[in-house]
Amino acid sequence: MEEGGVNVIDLTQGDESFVKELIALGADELRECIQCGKCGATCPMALAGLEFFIKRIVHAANLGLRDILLEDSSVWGCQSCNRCVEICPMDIKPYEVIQAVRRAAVKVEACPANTYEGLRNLYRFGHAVFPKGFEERRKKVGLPEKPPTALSFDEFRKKYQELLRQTILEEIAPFPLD
Amino acid sequence: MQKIGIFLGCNIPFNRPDIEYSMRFLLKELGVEIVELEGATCCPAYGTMPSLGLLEWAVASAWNLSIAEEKGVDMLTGCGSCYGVQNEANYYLKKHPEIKEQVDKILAKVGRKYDGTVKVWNVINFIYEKIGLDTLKQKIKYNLNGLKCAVQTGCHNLWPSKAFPSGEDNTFFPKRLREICEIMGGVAPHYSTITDCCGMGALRSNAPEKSLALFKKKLDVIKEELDPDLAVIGCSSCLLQFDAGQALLIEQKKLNYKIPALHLAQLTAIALGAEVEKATAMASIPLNGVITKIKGGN
Amino acid sequence: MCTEICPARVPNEYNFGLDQRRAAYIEYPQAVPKKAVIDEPNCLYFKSIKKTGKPACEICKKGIPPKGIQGCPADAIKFDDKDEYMNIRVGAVIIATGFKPMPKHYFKEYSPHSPDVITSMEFERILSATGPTGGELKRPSDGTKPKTIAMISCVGSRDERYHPYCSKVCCMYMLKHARILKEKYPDIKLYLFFIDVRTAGKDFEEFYVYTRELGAKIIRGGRVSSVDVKPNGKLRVRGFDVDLCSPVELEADLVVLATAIEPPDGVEELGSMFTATCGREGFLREVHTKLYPVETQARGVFIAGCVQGPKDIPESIAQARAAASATAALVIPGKIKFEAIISEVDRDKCSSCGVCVPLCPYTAIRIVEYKGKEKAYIEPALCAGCGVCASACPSRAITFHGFTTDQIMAQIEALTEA
Amino acid sequence: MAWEPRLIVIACHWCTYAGADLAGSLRYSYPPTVHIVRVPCSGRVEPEFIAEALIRGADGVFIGGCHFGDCHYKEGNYKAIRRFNLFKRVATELGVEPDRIQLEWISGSEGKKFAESMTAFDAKIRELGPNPLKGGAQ
Repeated sequence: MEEGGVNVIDLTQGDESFVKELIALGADELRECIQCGKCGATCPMALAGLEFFIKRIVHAANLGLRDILLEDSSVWGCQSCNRCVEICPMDIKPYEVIQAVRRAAVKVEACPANTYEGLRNLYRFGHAVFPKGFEERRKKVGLPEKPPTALSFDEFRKKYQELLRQTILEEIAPFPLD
Repeated sequence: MQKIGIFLGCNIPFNRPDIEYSMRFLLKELGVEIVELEGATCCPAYGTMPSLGLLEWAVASAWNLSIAEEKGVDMLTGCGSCYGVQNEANYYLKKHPEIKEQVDKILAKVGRKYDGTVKVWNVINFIYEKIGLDTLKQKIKYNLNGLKCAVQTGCHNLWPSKAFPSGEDNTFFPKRLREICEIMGGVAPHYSTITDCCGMGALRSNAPEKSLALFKKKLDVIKEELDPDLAVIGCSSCLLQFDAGQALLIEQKKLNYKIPALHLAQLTAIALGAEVEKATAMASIPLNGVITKIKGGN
Repeated sequence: MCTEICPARVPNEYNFGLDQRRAAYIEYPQAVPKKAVIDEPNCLYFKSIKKTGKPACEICKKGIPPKGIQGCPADAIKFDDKDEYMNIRVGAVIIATGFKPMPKHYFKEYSPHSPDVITSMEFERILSATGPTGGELKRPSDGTKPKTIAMISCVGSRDERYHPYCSKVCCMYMLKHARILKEKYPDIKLYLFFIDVRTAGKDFEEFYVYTRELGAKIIRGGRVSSVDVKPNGKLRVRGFDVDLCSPVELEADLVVLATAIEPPDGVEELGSMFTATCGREGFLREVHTKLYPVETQARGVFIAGCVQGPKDIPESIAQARAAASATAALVIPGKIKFEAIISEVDRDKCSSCGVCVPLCPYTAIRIVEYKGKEKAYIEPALCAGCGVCASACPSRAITFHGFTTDQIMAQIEALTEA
Repeated sequence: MAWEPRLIVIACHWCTYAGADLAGSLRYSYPPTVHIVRVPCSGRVEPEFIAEALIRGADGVFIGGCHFGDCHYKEGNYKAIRRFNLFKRVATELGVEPDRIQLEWISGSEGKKFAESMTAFDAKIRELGPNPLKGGAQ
């Protein structure tokens, strides 16, 4: 929105190559959306009052409005609840559209900082969620300090890191992969 | 003897090890052999590898699935997201042979392979289908004594049902968790927001105020329609919202009532005689009343 | 008389099981002919005969004299009458089997287990003076009069999982229901959830505007996401309102689903009996959408009404009259002309191998006796001129007039000359 | 004179032939190497037609029919594809590359597709070069 309150979206900004990019990134049924609105009332993002939620995201994606989608961080508030996928009458898998927008955003580093935090943790420890003080909590219930996951096994963790380096993470990670 | 690979994920071992304790306890009591999935990682969470690409998602999940396959077991998760992510990955691998081919290549580079034989279970479906309600009823030591439960299955345990090997007959009218609570002697009525999202997850990380407001709306309906003794949760993420999130709302003076919350694994473990201190070690909302009611009845 | 004294009760199919009828019954109030029939599987007379060999009930025939109840005064009840199949030779057939409304159980997100979630067809019966409530507006669950009603369009239509097509008539009949309700009960709160309001047709848009004037609330861009039952029996309806640009919800006493129009059961089998084909959606297919709208691939077989696709009453009538005219044009002259471009068997060449018989999509080829031998014969009135048989005949005994092998070969020769 | 391919297109009356007609009315251009033979249905195409065309030196034979479910005669196109697949195997025996024959479904509304298919077929045949059978069967 422009300073001073002018709020007009220029439709000719719409870029068809962005639509194609999203389709290639997993939103393969995107164009079939008839905007029936069924996802609009079931989406936690809509119910919680995020500016951009599933119905609008799908429509903006179809119009190719790249800047609007990448500037707004709403897609990163998607709960992945998949209720939209369950009820979508046109089977466009709306959640896949969200994921496609995220995938496009990551490529141009248009994602919130905590996205990288999760990825960094995943890469370093094998766990995206890695809160401090877990050793104490585990001891309290009589469990070993570390769970028997990749965290306890260096050789597995190294292999897992090698695995992750085979993916696009290698290109986009803003942290060292060693 | 039944065997199952226990898949821990992240929140359970690090934030809520009391659920891990409970899962281990209940499997032992139900006579299921636990197989450790050594080297398993994050499922990976929806906001991480799945948000980078379909191949990224499939590769990272296939890592975990291949570990279970190597051990010749299915997988049991206590977290809805782990259940959803890995089932979906399994589904994609079946549906997209071209991705499977790429995944196979990458796995081979790190000396692994995955043939697609592993089935991923959550605690609800595992108890419902693999243990059976009658067996559970016979084995419990403590009856719930009419404890009124508000159940929360969790979105990722329900949808997208197409990608899941088994589940509810009507995913908009879930009954399994209610039936489990009722077979243990509780009362678990339906309520109108039973399938509503609790607000935990990416919304909580990126818009915490909105997430908690959404959660409060759901809690208010539960309070108004059921006024339960306990919330019984099928997903560890939802439990974090129901327990720690609720405590936060109370701290912010936005909530003037309390609904104690337990993961299904915790409740079942307690009914099977687990040490209450361990099974509920991390709970923020006091559970005294609930425990007294369960224990007092025997 | 019999329809009132018969003691057997059966769910009334015509009212979608919302009330009960007797085993002696008249199918529906406007039935033609308006005559009572006995529903044999449910009749106590037949049930008891089957079980014990003795009739336990003949009330419709004899009445209950001690109670002063008289049996059929016309003595028209004949228990020994049997269903009969009749063979009739006809020159043409019009298939007009109508449609079937989708039942609600498919739509799990709309709480189909609640008796207060009903389909529009059921609602139509509830609104009808001859319906299960005698025309009084009552909730199926507790018989109370609903104060708030939500109607949902496109349930199963415009839906890839069920029927991708638009059922065409729902927008208008929802408005009709709204109008009936609002005229009769102005205090009722009425919300109509549409994706789009499709009112193409003469005077339809005016009808729409008039319904709005009556106070029915129209919510657009709002396919409803969920209907949840509250413990107090009310239904929470959640949808999206594209005009408010916001999710919306309301508490309704009754929810009406405008479920899709489906082809009736067995229409495919019926079609293949006549060698008429079904389209992708399962409706019988016309030869040409614009030019031959009532003709099927099978000559002499015509279609009219919803068996060809969803349509409203004026359109069904127009099509029915067209089909009747087409039938008359075919049958009344007493003789038919057949096309020149058809296949013919040279029976002296035919080796009786029979390859052509199953290939013909029109069952026009039969094996008949010729000079003491079995030979193929093509019925010229049935042949549509595709030439499949001519291409397949190993003896080259079939000539396809207009596109003979020689003619086509000559063309190929001419075109390949250097 | 440089070699120009000679393409025989056997088109069904209801779909591909109508598609060719539409391509004409919409002014889509396609190569002049295309020569069309009209048949009522792709099910009318005898394998001998293809063989004869190839033996007589046609550089490519293209058969056009209706999409599945659209056949005017209900199922002629299913019969066509079965015969076509069999004939493709025979083509090698005949001494021609199976790529010289092609079967495609082009509806009456696909004028553009007709023109595109013809252009693509022409290009493909140019790449393959002249029919080895040219000048009579060997």
